[in-house]
Amino acid sequence: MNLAHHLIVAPILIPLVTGAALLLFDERQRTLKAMIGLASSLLIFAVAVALFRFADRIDGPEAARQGVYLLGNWAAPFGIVLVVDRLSALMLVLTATLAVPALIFAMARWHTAGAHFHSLFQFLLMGLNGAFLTGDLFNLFVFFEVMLAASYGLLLHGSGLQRVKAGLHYIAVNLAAALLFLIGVSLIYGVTGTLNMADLAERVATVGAEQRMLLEAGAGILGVAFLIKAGMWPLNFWLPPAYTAASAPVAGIFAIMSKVGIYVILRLTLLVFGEGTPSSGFGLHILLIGGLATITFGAIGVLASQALGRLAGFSVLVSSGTMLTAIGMSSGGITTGALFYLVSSTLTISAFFMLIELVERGQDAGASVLAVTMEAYGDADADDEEEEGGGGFAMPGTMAMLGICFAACGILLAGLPPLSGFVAKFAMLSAMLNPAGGDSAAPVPAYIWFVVFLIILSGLSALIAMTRTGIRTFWASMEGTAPRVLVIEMAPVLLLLFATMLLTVQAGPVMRYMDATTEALGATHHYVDAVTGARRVGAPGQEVQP
Amino acid sequence: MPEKFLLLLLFLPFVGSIVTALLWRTAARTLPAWLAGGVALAATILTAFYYPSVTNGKIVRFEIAWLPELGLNFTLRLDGFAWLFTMLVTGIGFLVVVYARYYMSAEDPIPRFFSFLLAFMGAMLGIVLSGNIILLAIFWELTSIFSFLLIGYWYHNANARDGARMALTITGIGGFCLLIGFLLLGHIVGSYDLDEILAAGEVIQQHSLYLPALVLILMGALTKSAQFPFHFWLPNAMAAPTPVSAYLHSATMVKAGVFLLVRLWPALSGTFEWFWLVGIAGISTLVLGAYFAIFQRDLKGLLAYSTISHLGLITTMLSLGSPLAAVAAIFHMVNHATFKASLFMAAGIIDHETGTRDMQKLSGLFRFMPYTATLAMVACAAMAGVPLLNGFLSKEMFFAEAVETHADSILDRALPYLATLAGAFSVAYSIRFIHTVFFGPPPTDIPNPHPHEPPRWMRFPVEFLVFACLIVGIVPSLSIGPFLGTAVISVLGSDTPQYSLHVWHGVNLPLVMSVIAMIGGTILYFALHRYLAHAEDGPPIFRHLRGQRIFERILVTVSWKWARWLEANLGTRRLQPQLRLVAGISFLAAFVPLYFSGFEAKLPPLTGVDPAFAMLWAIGMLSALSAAVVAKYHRLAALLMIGGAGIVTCVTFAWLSAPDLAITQLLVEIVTTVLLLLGLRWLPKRLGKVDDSTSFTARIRRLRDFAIAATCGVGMSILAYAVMTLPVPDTIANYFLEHAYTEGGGRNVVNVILVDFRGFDTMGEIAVLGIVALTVFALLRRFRPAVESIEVPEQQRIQNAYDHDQPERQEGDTVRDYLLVPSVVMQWLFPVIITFAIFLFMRGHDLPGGGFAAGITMAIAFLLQYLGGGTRWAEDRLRILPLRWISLGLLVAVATGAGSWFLGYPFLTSHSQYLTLPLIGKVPAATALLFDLGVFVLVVGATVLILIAIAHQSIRTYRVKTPPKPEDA
Amino acid sequence: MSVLPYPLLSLSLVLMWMALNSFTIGHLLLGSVIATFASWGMAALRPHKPHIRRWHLLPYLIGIVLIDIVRSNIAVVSIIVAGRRQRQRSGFLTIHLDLKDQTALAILAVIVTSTPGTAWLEYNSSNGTLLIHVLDLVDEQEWTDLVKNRYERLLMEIFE
Amino acid sequence: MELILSLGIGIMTGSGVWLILRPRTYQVIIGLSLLSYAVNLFIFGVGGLKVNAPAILTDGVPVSAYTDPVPQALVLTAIVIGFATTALFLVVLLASRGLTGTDHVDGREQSQ
Amino acid sequence: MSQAADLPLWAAIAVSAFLLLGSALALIGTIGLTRLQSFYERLHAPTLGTSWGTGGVVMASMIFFTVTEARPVFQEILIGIFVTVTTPVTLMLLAQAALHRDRAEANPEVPPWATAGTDLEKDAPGAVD
Amino acid sequence: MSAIILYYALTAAHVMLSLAMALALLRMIRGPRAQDRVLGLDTLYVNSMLLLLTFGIGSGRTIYFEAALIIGLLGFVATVALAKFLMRGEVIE
Ligand code: NA
Ligand code: NA
Repeated sequence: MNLAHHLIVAPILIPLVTGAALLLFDERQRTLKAMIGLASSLLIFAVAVALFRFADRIDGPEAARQGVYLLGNWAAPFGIVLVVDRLSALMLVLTATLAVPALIFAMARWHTAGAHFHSLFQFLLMGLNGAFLTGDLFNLFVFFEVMLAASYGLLLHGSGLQRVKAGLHYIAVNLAAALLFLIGVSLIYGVTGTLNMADLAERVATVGAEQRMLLEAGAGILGVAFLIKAGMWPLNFWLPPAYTAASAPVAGIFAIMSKVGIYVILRLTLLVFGEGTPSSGFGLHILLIGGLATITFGAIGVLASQALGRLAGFSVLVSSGTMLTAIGMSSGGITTGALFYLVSSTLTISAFFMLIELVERGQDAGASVLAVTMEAYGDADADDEEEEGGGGFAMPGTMAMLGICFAACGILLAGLPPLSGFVAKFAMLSAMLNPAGGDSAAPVPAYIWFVVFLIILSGLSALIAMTRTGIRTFWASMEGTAPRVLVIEMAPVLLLLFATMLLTVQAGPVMRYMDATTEALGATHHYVDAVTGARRVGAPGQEVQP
Repeated sequence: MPEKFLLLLLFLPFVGSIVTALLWRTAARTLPAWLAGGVALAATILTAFYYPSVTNGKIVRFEIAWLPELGLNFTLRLDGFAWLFTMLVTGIGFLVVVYARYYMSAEDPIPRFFSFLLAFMGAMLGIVLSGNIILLAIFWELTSIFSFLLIGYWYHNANARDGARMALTITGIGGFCLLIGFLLLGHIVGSYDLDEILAAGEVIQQHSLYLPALVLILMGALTKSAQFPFHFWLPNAMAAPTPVSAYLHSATMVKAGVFLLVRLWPALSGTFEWFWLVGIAGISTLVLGAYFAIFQRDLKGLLAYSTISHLGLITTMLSLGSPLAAVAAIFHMVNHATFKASLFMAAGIIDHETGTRDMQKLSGLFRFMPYTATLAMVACAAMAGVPLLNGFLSKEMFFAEAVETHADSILDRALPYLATLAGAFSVAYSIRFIHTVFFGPPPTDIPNPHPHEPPRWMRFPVEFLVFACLIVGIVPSLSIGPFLGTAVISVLGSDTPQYSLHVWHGVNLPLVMSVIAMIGGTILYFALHRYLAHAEDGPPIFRHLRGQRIFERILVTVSWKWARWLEANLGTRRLQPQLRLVAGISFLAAFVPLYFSGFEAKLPPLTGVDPAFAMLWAIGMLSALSAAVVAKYHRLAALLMIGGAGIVTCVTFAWLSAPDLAITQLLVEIVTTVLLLLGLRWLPKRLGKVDDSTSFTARIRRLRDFAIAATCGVGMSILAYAVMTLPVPDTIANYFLEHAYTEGGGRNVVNVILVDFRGFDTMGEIAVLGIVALTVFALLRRFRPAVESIEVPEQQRIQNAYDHDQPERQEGDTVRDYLLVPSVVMQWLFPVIITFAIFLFMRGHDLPGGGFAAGITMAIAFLLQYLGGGTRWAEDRLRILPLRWISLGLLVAVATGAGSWFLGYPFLTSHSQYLTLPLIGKVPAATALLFDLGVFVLVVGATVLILIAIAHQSIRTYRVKTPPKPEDA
Repeated sequence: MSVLPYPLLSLSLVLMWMALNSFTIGHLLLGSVIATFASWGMAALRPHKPHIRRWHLLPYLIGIVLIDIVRSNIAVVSIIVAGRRQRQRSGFLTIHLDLKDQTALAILAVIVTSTPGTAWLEYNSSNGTLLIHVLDLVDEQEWTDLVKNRYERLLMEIFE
Repeated sequence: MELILSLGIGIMTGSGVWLILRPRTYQVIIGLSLLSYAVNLFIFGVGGLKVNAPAILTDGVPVSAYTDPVPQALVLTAIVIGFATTALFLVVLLASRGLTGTDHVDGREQSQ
Repeated sequence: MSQAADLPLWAAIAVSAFLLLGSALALIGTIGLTRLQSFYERLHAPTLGTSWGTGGVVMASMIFFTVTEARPVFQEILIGIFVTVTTPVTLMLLAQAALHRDRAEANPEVPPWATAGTDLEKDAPGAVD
Repeated sequence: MSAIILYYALTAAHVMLSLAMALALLRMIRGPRAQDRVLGLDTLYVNSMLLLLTFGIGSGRTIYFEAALIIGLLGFVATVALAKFLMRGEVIE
């Protein structure tokens, strides 16, 4: 047990400790709190990168076991395990990549709009990281709840009519989802007698027919809970209003939240209902059909959106729908492309949410929304007065920068070249139409045409909507009213967009990582072996007990 | 030339673009132009040096691995045809830059213009140089994007915005189709590499996906080249600055479509489908474009439709599938680029000098600008196909091909006539251009009544291009000949036909057709002359059938009206339908698998029913049902009812041997009741009948909800019964039962699970509680009660009034008397409850209890003091800092967990042993107890914070709501 | 603040602790520590501190209350079981109290209310009147005597 | 036992579902409370029902005699989280009521 | 009921008797709660359960565990004490609330607001609000 | 013999206490006024406490004691809050 091994639990503990410690400081010491929060986020990022590099080197069972952390030194399946593999490491890095810019963005003004922003932000990171790392079904529930609880707080951060209205729906639906989660988990436990995912994968094979029905019923209910989170139509109507109402940096980090549902679905369908298991392919049709419906609804919503915020909200749905469809098609190549798409679209949507606030700041509507928030907030307590310009310098060339960023977001959302949105779409479409090996004789199934059509259509709707709103915003109305945008507000957006550019340029290596991820996901027995084979400290065959 | 210089060639414009963009604040107008010109010229020269490397079918290839697994590499490929096009793109690009230097006015943001222009040039070069079709598609879309930006350059002008959007939408759709077409090509061939695709013509054409691939690729090509019926975006793109029109919309971008047809000609052409699809599009565009051009009032409109028509001509030639026609097509691409670019520039000069492009206003400009007029006339002649000019040569080749039979059909046979007709039209609009603009009386109604010749260097590009028209027209084989040959060989390879580039081929059928077209066109023009001088814009018959308007209408209808309707009807913004869906879908998710697995709900035997348990649950069910019934109008009753359901739940837990659950549920029950009561204070007092509950729809709605609720209830019953009666699997619980005492050091297995085996869950759980407390606190800081709730409750007003009226009483006496006795009891209970909380905490590991239960108990002790004494009284005496407690609790829990690191164990590893203390005896001393202490501390803090935060609302004073003042950001 | 602000309370808490756990020396010690802490908590509330002058009368009080409760249990059971056949006369009764000590009042309230058949309703501190409700109000004076002579006098002796 | 408890769970679920489909926020929160009882009992039930089983490890008692402690631990976590979310929902509905002036779940009265 | 078999007969009888006494009193109390006519009458009913109802069951429990565990068990007494102390608080608060509501609604069944009074010194409790 | 006596006594106690709880619920449902319902709930609490104590006797285990003690010591808090709400319209002032 070397020191590095403990890094696995760090992405959960760092934000927890930071979030808790920040409560000890007075609300007025915002700058200090922000700095601590930022330092913590950067540290999480560094840890995530280290874990990512570790995960990338995993080959063979011994390395895979090194990625398993036995909490409390209890062997799986009895204790709770954390598992770092390529997929979880990827999600960790993605989360941290969103967190740092969102936090920087918030430091300009938003963190003053309510109490305990920084603690809640850290707790959200804790929930996200925990959900990605855990290898235990009930622990997943707990981290879902941590994440949701923090997201409730962050969504309502800044208060105001819209947020509270949207928040009420968001919370109501997610509470229902939490109950479903519990029912599903307990059913699965009742049938299999385990909560550990790897153990579950093993036990599923031995479950008798009578019990299997209940297992599948449990999985179905659990699936609904995840699909609510992932935003599948028709369980997703809460999502656009909630994301739209959230303050910009919050929406920026929320971009990853719907992906948690996707992540879990991806992991569990492959692990528990993967190839070779008795219930193989369970629910895939639902994912495919639901995914397509979600893309359609998302694309329609994108077109129907007048406000940029809603447009972005529906873009989240398009992204989710695409992912669900890809998972539902259950082919290695498509999954690889979909993972690339996941990263790309998450970065895009995050950047876009933050950008929207800056863009709308120049418009009357946006300004008054902000004014209302500030009024609502500044009114209760004198100590929360906005520290104007506390963050730094106004951005030079604001309009040009905003325009470029907006165009970049539009290009990314529409999946146009040259940014990563195109590469992602190409990778998926290419895998659908041109499965590896290029067996040209094989006919393309009809449903694939439909998928291709919808994916293209969603890009087109983004293109139309983005040009429409972009023209209205930048060309038709913003003449001469350049908003005051601080460097620390612009930089996060640029940082995220730069990440998409990096993703494009480094598409080769990234895609190879995704390919390895897909392969690892498919090799269920490796995962199971890693988890069940991980040894307790002090157990035979391990280093000497200290 | 080394291959890698191709990269330089490609990136030079992009780098130039970025550098130019960085000049956004410089005052100098010329610097960006110099920079752009320099880049263009350098690119031209660089290209020129590549010529020797591409002659005789040689190919320069340069490849960087990008996404090799998916067959997408950064492959650049220069052959003769690409070279010719590269020269066109860079050379004309240079001329346009020079022209634009003078055309753009000082008020325009010059750097942005040149930046976009250079970026476009790079994208265009990318199309030309791509050796991988996906890469080509990438640059293809890029040209659309930069074209959009350039058309919308003067975005304050609504036409520019609309034109830009339309162009992007159409070409964007085309681009998406093209991408899919290419993916299909890749599917067929097994590679996206251009060379491999070109070599696989037979495979492609015999594949079942050939037609879909062809259609999709043609969608891309035809939209880009503004072919019928996608032509209408081009005239609307004329809102762009004229240099843009000259460059993008005549010489280069619109040529991308036909370039692609030529590029893929070896792989795709020669089939029946190709002939029909490409042919119909080409011929209809050729004729209709020319026809429409005649009736344009706008100079640039005329040129735009003329461009459409000429592109149709090229498309038509490519449709024929004959190598000779392909040669003619390539030749005409070059020719059209030269004369059309020069004409656009001339039109720009005219516009620049006179302030208008309306041909009904322009007249007799020859006398003001004879030199420009002459140049324009020569270019017009080339456009009309007058001998000794380049247009004539390619047109003759076209006529020659038109009379040949290719794919015998009505289309093939009609082609000579249609070609001649289009030729006549083109003569007519060419004459119109010259005649109306340069001849006749001086203009009377133009914004700038004193036009004159443009600056020397503004005219230079026109001169250069017109000169090229002449040279090529007079000595074709000496000028363009070798280059054309190189290009043709690279496309056609061994199929390259014999062709001659001579002005005079003797009197043959094509020449006769030309003559007919000349005469016919002249007659047509003069017949229409008077009509055109006053007619409204647009061609007769088709005037009202404008693609643009149809497009706009469709776009608005589909992408806005339908979308909004669909969004509203496929989704909802209301909560109830959402929850209905969640409930319904959850039921389906559980029972569809059960149904398909043949699940049967067996009727359970009615034996062994304990009457007391049945009675207990009769109470539970009745409570639940009553709560459901009364929750709307009798809130307090509903609260009591769920209290009843709660107590039944507690007793059930106890009955079924789960004392820990009973305790916890009970404590939570108590706190929740107080919590909801605290909330009730702020809800509207009593509802009037808010909705018409007797209406038919309301009844239907309730019936539906009842059905959903009943279904879910029945479903849950079935599931619960099924899972409860399942044979117990080999669960992980056995391990816990076996090891809780030996390794976890506790006899209360539930507690050992909570603080040790699954302590991580508990850590997360307390985090949730802490987070929620924070959220509650934060939200309540912004809390504004509804106006009618701000007032003191009615009871208090009555009691205060009574106190006020009695001489011996003071306000508040009633409540003081009311709580006189209870508060004494509550105070004395305070230390008792604290002791009890400690008791619960200490024994948790071995017996029912634990940190959570103890924490809630402690919180209740505090709560009781608030209840008895009021907020101010309690806070005057008890300094509770709940935030600190929350923080401390979390930190203690984490620190306990992290302590095991120092012993080399994973997080949360517990160490337990029984210490034997003197007198006290064996005491459990597990580190888990310390962890539980963290739980305890946090639970106290969070619970108190939540309750107190709400309670504090009663003593806050609320300012009357003021309308928000606008605040400048 | 003294270390043991409420010795009687602390003693009771120690007894409570030992009743909850076990009567061992260890728990006596542990219980003392905890009781001390808890009584500090009590001290923080700064409650009205009663002065018990004649605490030896307390057991006597408890004794008579227990007997009364048994008696009234029987009375009330008979009323309920008899049901409507025997219409009971319930009613309100106002009694003037001389007792002022808050703790003593609390004890009186507990006694009155714990006893089935009588319920403490309202005490008016401005004039010292107490309103009680009696389930079987045959003779008002009998009930007034019960409260005044049997309980209040004893309590006044103990506390004042 | 099983039969009665499952019926009870069903009734609680049905009542809860009915309530969360109602338009008033207070009805929804009462419904969520009922649902959380039902779900807690359900989780508890998957471990199998045992009357008079020892709740605390006692020497000499076979493992099979105990109730399954895992669902109990899960229920405890669920109770805590349920309490937290109820509190949160309550505060949000209060805030919504304060800002919108109505206690309708959509923040405005439906004319429908 | 493993220990029950070890119970001496006298203890079993005593336990049973107290148990039945307590339960019966509790039941009669609730019968009173349902049958008595006015709220103020009903107020008396639950005290049966909280006085000797609780007492009976507590005694039963104490005897039972004292005998089975062969040591004095007193913890149930605490329940008795707590119930005795807390129930009056509940009942008097509830009764007074009812009284005030009835007076506010001018219900003739209840005594009206006290209007006369002597100038007695105020002995204000903690409630300052 | 002891076991049989105790068994019948316990069963009778269970039934009586359950019945008592049912009657208390009846009062909660019937009202007619809020204070009646609260009184019903309080009675329900006390009766369930007694029920828990009888479980303890039935099982011979003391683990039910805490739950009963909690009702005895803290159960009144909810009722007090309810009563105060009725009296003052506000739980904590
Ligand atoms: Na415990
Ligand atoms: Na009484």
